[in-house]
Amino acid sequence: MSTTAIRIEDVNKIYKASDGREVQALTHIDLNVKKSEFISIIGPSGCGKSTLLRILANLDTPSSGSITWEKSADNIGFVFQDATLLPWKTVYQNAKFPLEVKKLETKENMENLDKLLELAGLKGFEKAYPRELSGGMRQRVAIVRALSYNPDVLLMDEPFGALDALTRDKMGIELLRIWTETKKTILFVTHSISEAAFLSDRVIVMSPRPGKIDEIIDIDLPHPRTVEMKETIEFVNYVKKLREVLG
Amino acid sequence: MSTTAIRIEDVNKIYKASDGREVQALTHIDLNVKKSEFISIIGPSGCGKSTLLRILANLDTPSSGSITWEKSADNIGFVFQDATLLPWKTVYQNAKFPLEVKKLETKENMENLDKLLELAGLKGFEKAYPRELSGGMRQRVAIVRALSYNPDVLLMDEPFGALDALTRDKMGIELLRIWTETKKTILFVTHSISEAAFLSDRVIVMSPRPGKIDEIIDIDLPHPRTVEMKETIEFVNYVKKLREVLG
Amino acid sequence: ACGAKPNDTAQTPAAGGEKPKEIQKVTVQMDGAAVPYYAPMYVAKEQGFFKEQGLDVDFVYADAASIVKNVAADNVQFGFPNADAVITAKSQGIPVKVVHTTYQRGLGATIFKKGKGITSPKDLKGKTVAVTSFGSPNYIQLQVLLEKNGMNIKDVNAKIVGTGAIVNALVSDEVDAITFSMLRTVELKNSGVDVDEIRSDDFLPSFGNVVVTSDKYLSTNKNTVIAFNKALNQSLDYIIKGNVKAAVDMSIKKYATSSEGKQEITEKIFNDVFIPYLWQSDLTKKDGYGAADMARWQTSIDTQKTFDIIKTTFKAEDLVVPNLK
Amino acid sequence: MNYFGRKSFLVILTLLVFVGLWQAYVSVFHIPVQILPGPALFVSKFLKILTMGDMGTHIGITLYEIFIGFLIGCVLGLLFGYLLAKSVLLERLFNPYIVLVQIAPKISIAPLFLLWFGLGATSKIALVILVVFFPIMVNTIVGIRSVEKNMQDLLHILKANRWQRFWTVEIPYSLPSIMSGVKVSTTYAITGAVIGEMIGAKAGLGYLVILGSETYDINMILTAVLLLSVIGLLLYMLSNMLEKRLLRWHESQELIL
Amino acid sequence: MLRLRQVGEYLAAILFLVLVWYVYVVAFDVPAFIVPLPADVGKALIEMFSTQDLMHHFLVTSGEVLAGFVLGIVFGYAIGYLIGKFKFLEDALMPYILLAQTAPKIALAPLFVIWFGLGFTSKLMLIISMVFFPVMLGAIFGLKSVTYNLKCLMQITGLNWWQKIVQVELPHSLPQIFAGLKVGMVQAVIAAIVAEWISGESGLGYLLVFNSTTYNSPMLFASIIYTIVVGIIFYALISFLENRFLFWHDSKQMK
Ligand SMILES: Nc1ncnc2c1ncn2[C@@H]1O[C@H](COP(=O)(O)OP(=O)(O)OP(=O)(O)O)[C@@H](O)[C@H]1O
Ligand SMILES: Nc1ncnc2c1ncn2[C@@H]1O[C@H](COP(=O)(O)OP(=O)(O)OP(=O)(O)O)[C@@H](O)[C@H]1O
Ligand SMILES: Cc1ncc(C[n+]2csc(CCO)c2C)c(N)n1
Ligand SMILES: [Mg+2]
Ligand SMILES: [Mg+2]
Repeated sequence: MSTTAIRIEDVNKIYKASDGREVQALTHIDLNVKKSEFISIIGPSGCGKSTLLRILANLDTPSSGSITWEKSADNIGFVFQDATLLPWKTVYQNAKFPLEVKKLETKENMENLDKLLELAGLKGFEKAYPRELSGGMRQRVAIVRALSYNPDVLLMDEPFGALDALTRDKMGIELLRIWTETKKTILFVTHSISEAAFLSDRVIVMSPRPGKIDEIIDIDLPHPRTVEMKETIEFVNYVKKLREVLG
Repeated sequence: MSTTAIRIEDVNKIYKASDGREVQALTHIDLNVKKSEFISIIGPSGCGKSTLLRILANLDTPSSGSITWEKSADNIGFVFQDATLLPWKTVYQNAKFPLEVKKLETKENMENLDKLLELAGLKGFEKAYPRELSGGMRQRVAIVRALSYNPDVLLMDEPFGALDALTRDKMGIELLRIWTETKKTILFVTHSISEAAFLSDRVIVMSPRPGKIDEIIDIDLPHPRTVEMKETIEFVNYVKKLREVLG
Repeated sequence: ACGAKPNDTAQTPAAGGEKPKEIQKVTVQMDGAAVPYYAPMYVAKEQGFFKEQGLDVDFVYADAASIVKNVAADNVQFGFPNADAVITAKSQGIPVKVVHTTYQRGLGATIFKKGKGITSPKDLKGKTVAVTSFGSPNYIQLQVLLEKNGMNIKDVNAKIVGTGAIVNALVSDEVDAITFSMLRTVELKNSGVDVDEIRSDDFLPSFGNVVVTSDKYLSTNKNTVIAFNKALNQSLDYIIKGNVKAAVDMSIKKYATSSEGKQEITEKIFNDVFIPYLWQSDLTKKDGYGAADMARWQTSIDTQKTFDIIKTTFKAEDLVVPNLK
Repeated sequence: MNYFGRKSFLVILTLLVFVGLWQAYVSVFHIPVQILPGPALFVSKFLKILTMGDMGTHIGITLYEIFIGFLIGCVLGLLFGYLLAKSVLLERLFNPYIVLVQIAPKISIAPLFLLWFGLGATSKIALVILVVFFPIMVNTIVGIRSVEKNMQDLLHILKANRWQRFWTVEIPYSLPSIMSGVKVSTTYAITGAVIGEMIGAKAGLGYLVILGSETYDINMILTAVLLLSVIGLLLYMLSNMLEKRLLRWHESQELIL
Repeated sequence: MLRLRQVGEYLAAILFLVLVWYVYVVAFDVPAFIVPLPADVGKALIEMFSTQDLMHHFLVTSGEVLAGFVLGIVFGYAIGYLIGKFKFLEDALMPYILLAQTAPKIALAPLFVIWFGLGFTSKLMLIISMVFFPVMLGAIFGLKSVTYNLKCLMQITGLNWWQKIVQVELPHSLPQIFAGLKVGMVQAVIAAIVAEWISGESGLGYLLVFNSTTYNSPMLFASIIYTIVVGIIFYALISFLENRFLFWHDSKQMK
């Protein structure tokens, strides 16, 4: 269970802004992501979280350093910071889109899709168009879409950002369940410290200008996690510790 | 201090979706918003928070019911759920945009703008274009923009959604300071229960399908609020109560 | 040299001396569009004169300069442009030959509205006169006209108005006179515009439409050319010998359908202008239709040189092949 | 009145106002019929010319040239637009030629087309293709390049193949832009065919324009032009219908506030 | 620097074209009256350039195109804006605007001369009529594609109509308008040439007719090339403005 899934070695990213300024978005990032690990990334706005995820997904190239995928970088899922839905497709069509593209419209997958939509509270809205959805609903469609094809690795950029506390908790627990069942490797950017502590095996704390990893904190809470654990002293201590590291 | 700023009487909103379904987004909304009051609105995703704010801002019309503005609905500020920046303008130009439009580029306002940008942690990024910003940074520009012209009423739709916990706290306190100094009326949609309790005079709890007001809870904490208050028993009780009402 | 050659059969050399046995498809490209004035061509086809000569003739239309180029490029076998355009082309080394001087005289005329105080060439002084281009034969005609009357081009206000608009410029009083085709005079009169003309041919010998073919085609298909001329002459003879009405009616019915209702005026023009003045001359009485007055041709060529329209002069014999029968 | 009633009313009203102004202009300023016929005269001439024996041939030939040329031009424009939008190398390689050919005033190279492609329909179709191609291509490039960055990333993540990208995202995203190119092209297609026919032909509406010019028959010119406009309008409406069908989702279909 | 590279690419492309042209003429023995040799056209180009005359014709045509272009843009945007804003105008006018637009203006050129006189006006009208439509479509399209959120922002911020245009709607329409301008520009040059062809004593269109009717092939080709040069100048101008104003657009983000 502790084989490496992704090896990130001394990754740097420098953006050249239009006015000539250089922005050091990432500096000396070293990280081994283990297979089936749930990693959360937290850190202040602009510290390079999105940049790191984008580089891992090969959507952007690092200025220097290397990314090694142990198996293959092929079957990954990505949830963007904003939903990024196709405006001319309905909720259902948007969610099904990857299955269509990948020609994976098996009976099993379609049933799974229905289940996911149900879990995300989108039942009854299958035929709605994105512009007819609330912000949170749009984001839930994007999450269902990323889960629909059961990718090995999930990269999620603030997937729960537009969700209310309750839905957020529910979706978190659901994500954990899926993770336990399917042994996915998950990298999860969030702004919520307690969410990070609750969901992950490890929390990576980043700080900005230049964007770097400040600390990596192992969360040694047992699985499966339950809502009650949030009341335990260990959990509260983890949260406290993370808050301290953050600033 | 307790004159009415906005009177909302039996407002209903029914959307007709493209597939013919009718969505009851708001039903029997009654609310008196007092002048210089800070009201937070919480509720699950899709319960009509954005819709209510949009109707107040006259961006949408209610299907029935009436909205009465005591003074005038003219000088309002709105922060959208997504930043909605003009891609061809820099951070500074986007932030300055309302001042330019309203021909309010006085020395005082410009200095104030600089201060706001500084407070929002955008110093050094004035010349950057939206596409060169992180998600949180974009949203901070939008907040600065809404504050730049010192509107009487501020309608904010999850303004801190894309912000990390620390920045979020900081911006919250800043918003409170501005509110105390300038006596604005603020309607604030948020997903964070503790944020709602910490910032507001009253918290409106909504529930979906059909979207309605479940309860209105007065927060009787003294002003000015300080971070330490979050540790007080009263505060924790308010949070607990809100969580209960939410379900 | 060019992509499409519509009539490949035309390339097959006919056996010398003998009438070609099989029917040859040829295309003749004519100036402008289908008007009843091209009756000799239409009659030759409809009365079967072309067919008797073993020809199946097709008609297409374009402006004179394009016609000459298409003929030289073998896109079409025959052309029926204005002689002045052919002279200009020849001076630029374009390998074409005139094989039938169909119109014995020039069509050019300076046309003006009556009541504008113009009665004789002298009255043109100070007036605005339009020509289609500074490179056009009309322009030479105007210059010669003025010089023969003791003036020069500076004495009038010469304007350029393209073929498509020049007559309308006269009608709408944008200009006082135009130097253009004399056929317009009759048409304008007929449509109620009171105009008069000074014919250019009286000062400067020229020719209207003539049959041209390329050097190459003439040398390889001489018999076809002769056959074409024979049919055309037969047709001219048929019309002149009492069949004007039939020719006009048929042409309008089958070809120039847009001239419907103009049968009468066209007949009048044929009787007044084409038969006595254009298709026949003293020379044709002697040598037959399409005969070439080489001296007149030479004068025409030399005048173009004199007025600098063409850079080099050449012998009429190099362009015109007389008596191809 | 319902929407369509109101719309028809406005359209007819505009027509009446226009005809009224036309008649007034002609009568008040005593405009000669050779310069501008009055509306009544024009209509009677129009009907007469329309019932002329070979009118069907003229319209048919022009329609044929326009349709074939338009179709081929659209396909080529889309194809090249796509290739050039996707490949910076191809764009750099081909752009100079495309720009040069495009900028060259078609009217001056049209005679060459007739010399090269002969006097039949082929040369006119070639001209139509030439003029239709560029607007479609330019608009396709603009459209495809303006696919949201995030959406491009999503496709990358999903390992969508070229065809899937093209069909499921790039085409829908660029449709508004492509369709405005198509609309512009409909009018240019007409111009292309007409230029070709004006330069050398024996039939077609462009030929009728020349015939009208040669016989100083302004009614013939106006008739040919009006018929051409109607063909253009039909083509345009066809593209519009297509657009409406294809773009139901687009925000421009929503009511403006 | 980038400019320089682009100029280099264009020069290379032109050189290649000339080579193909030369090989074609020589290999197929094409007569000069159809396609003259590049060298002869080169001579004609230089000859025309070295006489004062060319500059005059060149400037006349460019001036007409520029004037018609500017007016066409102004009218096109104004009408497009009104139609985009007022539904009843769209309903009442659109069918006729479309009809007028699809009318082949080239065929109407002789009538334009009759209606608007032999002078500058008829030329200007012809050019305007060509540029007008693509710009108008761009304006309408841009207006309609302003996103819902942006419309809200405009209303909240309280923009007046002029500010809406300048601050949001026009910038938003620019990608479309520039696409339209690139197409319209070509049409404008054609219009100028046709207009000069029909009436006029100067301009490149006049040179075209003159050299065509006098069968001066090298000069004719040289005239065509000069018309292309006018086109290139305007195209470059538009591209320059496009890069200047559209730097922010997604379509410019590819390296
Ligand atoms: N234009 C529209 N057409 C049809 N239905 C709509 C439209 N806009 C919103 N709705 C529906 O109205 C309901 C309320 O939407 P609203 O955006 O107000 O929710 P919200 O409380 O802001 O949710 P969130 O927290 O997710 O942003 C939702 O069920 C949504 O599907
Ligand atoms: N295309 C770009 N050009 C220039 N600078 C950029 C670009 N993209 C990102 N940056 C800069 O890189 C830094 C890191 O951005 P990134 O989006 O990774 O932050 P983040 O951690 O995701 O922030 P947030 O929580 O606000 O989303 C920021 O300072 C941003 O301004
Ligand atoms: C664009 C254009 N060019 C030439 C002609 C035809 N044309 C050339 S000379 C002349 C007068 C002699 O009859 C005519 C009619 C045309 N119609 N349209
Ligand atoms: Mg981010
Ligand atoms: Mg909302």
